[in-house]
Amino acid sequence: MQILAEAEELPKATNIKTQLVALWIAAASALILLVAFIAFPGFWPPMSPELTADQVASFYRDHTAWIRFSMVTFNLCGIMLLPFFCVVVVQMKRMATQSQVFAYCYLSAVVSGATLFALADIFYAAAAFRPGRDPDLILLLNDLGWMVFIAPVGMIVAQNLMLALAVYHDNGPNPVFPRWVGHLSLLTLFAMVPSACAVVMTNGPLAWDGPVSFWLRNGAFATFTIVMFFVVRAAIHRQAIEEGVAR
Amino acid sequence: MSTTVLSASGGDPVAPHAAPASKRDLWIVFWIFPIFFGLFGVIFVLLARVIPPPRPDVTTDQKVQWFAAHATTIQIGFAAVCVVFGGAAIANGYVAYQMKRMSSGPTFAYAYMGSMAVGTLPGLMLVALCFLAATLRPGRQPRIIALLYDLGMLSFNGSLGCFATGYLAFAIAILYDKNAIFPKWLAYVSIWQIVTEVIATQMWVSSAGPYSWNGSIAFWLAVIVFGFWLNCQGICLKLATDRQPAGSRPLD
Amino acid sequence: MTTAARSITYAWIVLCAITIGSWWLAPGHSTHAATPSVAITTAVVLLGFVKGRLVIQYFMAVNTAPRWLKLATDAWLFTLWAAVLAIYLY
Amino acid sequence: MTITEPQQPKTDLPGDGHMWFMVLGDLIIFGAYFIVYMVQRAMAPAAYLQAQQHLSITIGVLNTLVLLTSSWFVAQAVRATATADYERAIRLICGGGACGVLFIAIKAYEWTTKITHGYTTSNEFFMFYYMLTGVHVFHVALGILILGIVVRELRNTRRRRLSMVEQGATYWHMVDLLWLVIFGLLYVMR
Repeated sequence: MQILAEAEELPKATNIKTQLVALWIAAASALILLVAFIAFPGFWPPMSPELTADQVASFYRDHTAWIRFSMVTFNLCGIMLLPFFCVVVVQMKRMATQSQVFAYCYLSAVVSGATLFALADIFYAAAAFRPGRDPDLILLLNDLGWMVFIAPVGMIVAQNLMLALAVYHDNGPNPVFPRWVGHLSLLTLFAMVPSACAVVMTNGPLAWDGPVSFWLRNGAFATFTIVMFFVVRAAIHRQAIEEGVAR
Repeated sequence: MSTTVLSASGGDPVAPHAAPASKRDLWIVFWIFPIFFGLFGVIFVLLARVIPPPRPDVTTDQKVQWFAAHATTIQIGFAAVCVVFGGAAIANGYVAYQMKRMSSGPTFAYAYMGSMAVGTLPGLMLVALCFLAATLRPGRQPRIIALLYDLGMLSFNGSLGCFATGYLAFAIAILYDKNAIFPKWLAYVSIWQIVTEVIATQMWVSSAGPYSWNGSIAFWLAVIVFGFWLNCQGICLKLATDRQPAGSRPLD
Repeated sequence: MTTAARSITYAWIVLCAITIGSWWLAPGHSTHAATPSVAITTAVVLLGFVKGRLVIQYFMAVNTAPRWLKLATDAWLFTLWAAVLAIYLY
Repeated sequence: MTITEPQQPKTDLPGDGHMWFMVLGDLIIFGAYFIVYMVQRAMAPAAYLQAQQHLSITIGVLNTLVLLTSSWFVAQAVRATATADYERAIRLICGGGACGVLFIAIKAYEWTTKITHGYTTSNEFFMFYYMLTGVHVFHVALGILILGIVVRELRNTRRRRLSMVEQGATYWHMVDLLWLVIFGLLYVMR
């Protein structure tokens, strides 16, 4: 995309540029988060909820450095994805044939969801802070970390529901997002809902180390976010061209 | 407090392109408000057992027994909360959206959205996590289970500031509004809510009696006032949705 | 001075007189230990009712207000003080 | 749409319905607090009476007189506004507000002496004392703010309206009314 020289200094050109910056911040952070994800020994394989307190404590003792590295990285870069979701809000507010109500509710859900996501790494990192702590307490922190990380999908449910409804109601001549984004959004939602069972199950596919609750949930979210990156980028380009900022 | 009243559409810019005749998007979001709070009531009263609250003045063993007696319903209830609690964000987001249509500027609409979005964590999710952690492993040490019991109940009933800020923002926005999105009395009613939140602070120092987290003053009166306020807010939200012209948008 | 303004002043004088009078009733004198007293409490309830009614009728100008408001305020006042007395005596 | 009707000359509702809704609701909520107080007191009358003795009736009476006088000022201000004597109304409301500030000052002094004497919320009677008077003082502070808004509106020749003054006055008298109940229940009854 080429920003036109004559539009360079206009606010609407800046609006396009800042959206792109937010997009690329999120992309860079996502890469770093991927590294942190790979670096956390507790994800390879995901720790079983059936481990005893002593096993969990010895896990934190044996892998302290890697746990600290990955959780500090999650702490630092996790919420850097937020600008990306804010770009989605900006794009939702552009949808012509609706009242913007979905955009506001989406934003509200994004903020609440982010507070929870910001909490998970704190439990893991606190458990790794003093690996010599009473194993029962390490187990408690580990449980809380896993539960917060996997189970509270409600805000993503709300987010994706609002996004899907917004896309379906955006039925003017120039939709912001293609219609299949709504389908994808709902599909992701349904893939993630079962992981709420992780707060109850200690084994099987729905436990927090199970293929549904862990791999399907996280895989769906990662895929959705990556696809949305390209979808949003294309939407920003269309916005730039519609507003006469770019060619 | 206004003599001159703009029509509800007075300040609403109409969407730049073709305006639809339908308000279906508004109604879909509106109905999430009563559905969510209905579910919230059912889950918290019948399943999760935090309303009416368990007693603060019991021994560690009694807390363990309480969890053991209600483990199944707590697990079902709070697992459901993990899925549906996004409804709170949509309900609050819709209130903020209607506040954004007021002539009182966006400041307090954003403040309402922000404080309520933050409040979801201490006021709703933390108790779910604590109780789920306690019921996941009934074999945990009793002292840890007792800690989770206290932590859960205190965060659920004792997270006051987020909501007090939200109510304050709500009241101020209504009082300055000349588009009559919500009636003035709803602002005054929100002042009661702040008062009950202030009184509920006493549950942090009182482990029995009327000011404890299950007390007649700190809990029951506050819950009755909250229930009344929430119903008023829901009804006013319905009326505001009724009056909003199709195709209109909030003010910038 | 209008009639309304004058009646406000009369109400104020009566209210202040009752308040100063209640100084002797109160238990907050350190000279002697207070004993429960049904008579004093009943007097407090009656005087509280009278004071509340004066404030509502003359200060809040409910004496010229619509009927529903008179009924609502009187109902509140009566219920409150009757309940206080009932709980005390019970 | 809820329209704030222009004040009809026939209507004799002081203020407007929105404010009365708030006031009646507030009275009911406070009424519930008073009932709970009485129920709790009935469970331990001797302990409550003994604790009541530590309240200073002189300060209580003084505070009541201050608040009654402030109500007199505000009620007269409504009459002055009704006769279009706005300057006098402003002076009267300022008088009422000053009494409100004095009330808070006396209350703060009373609390300070009580706390320094070791009467804290660990005693159930004092728990109620601090809660009821604290919430009441919150209402007084809010009332002073409302009176300030009324004065500001009265100064503006285009915005001075009787219903506005009446709304503020209704709220202020409610604060007075609630104090009279608190005074009777906490300071005087045995």
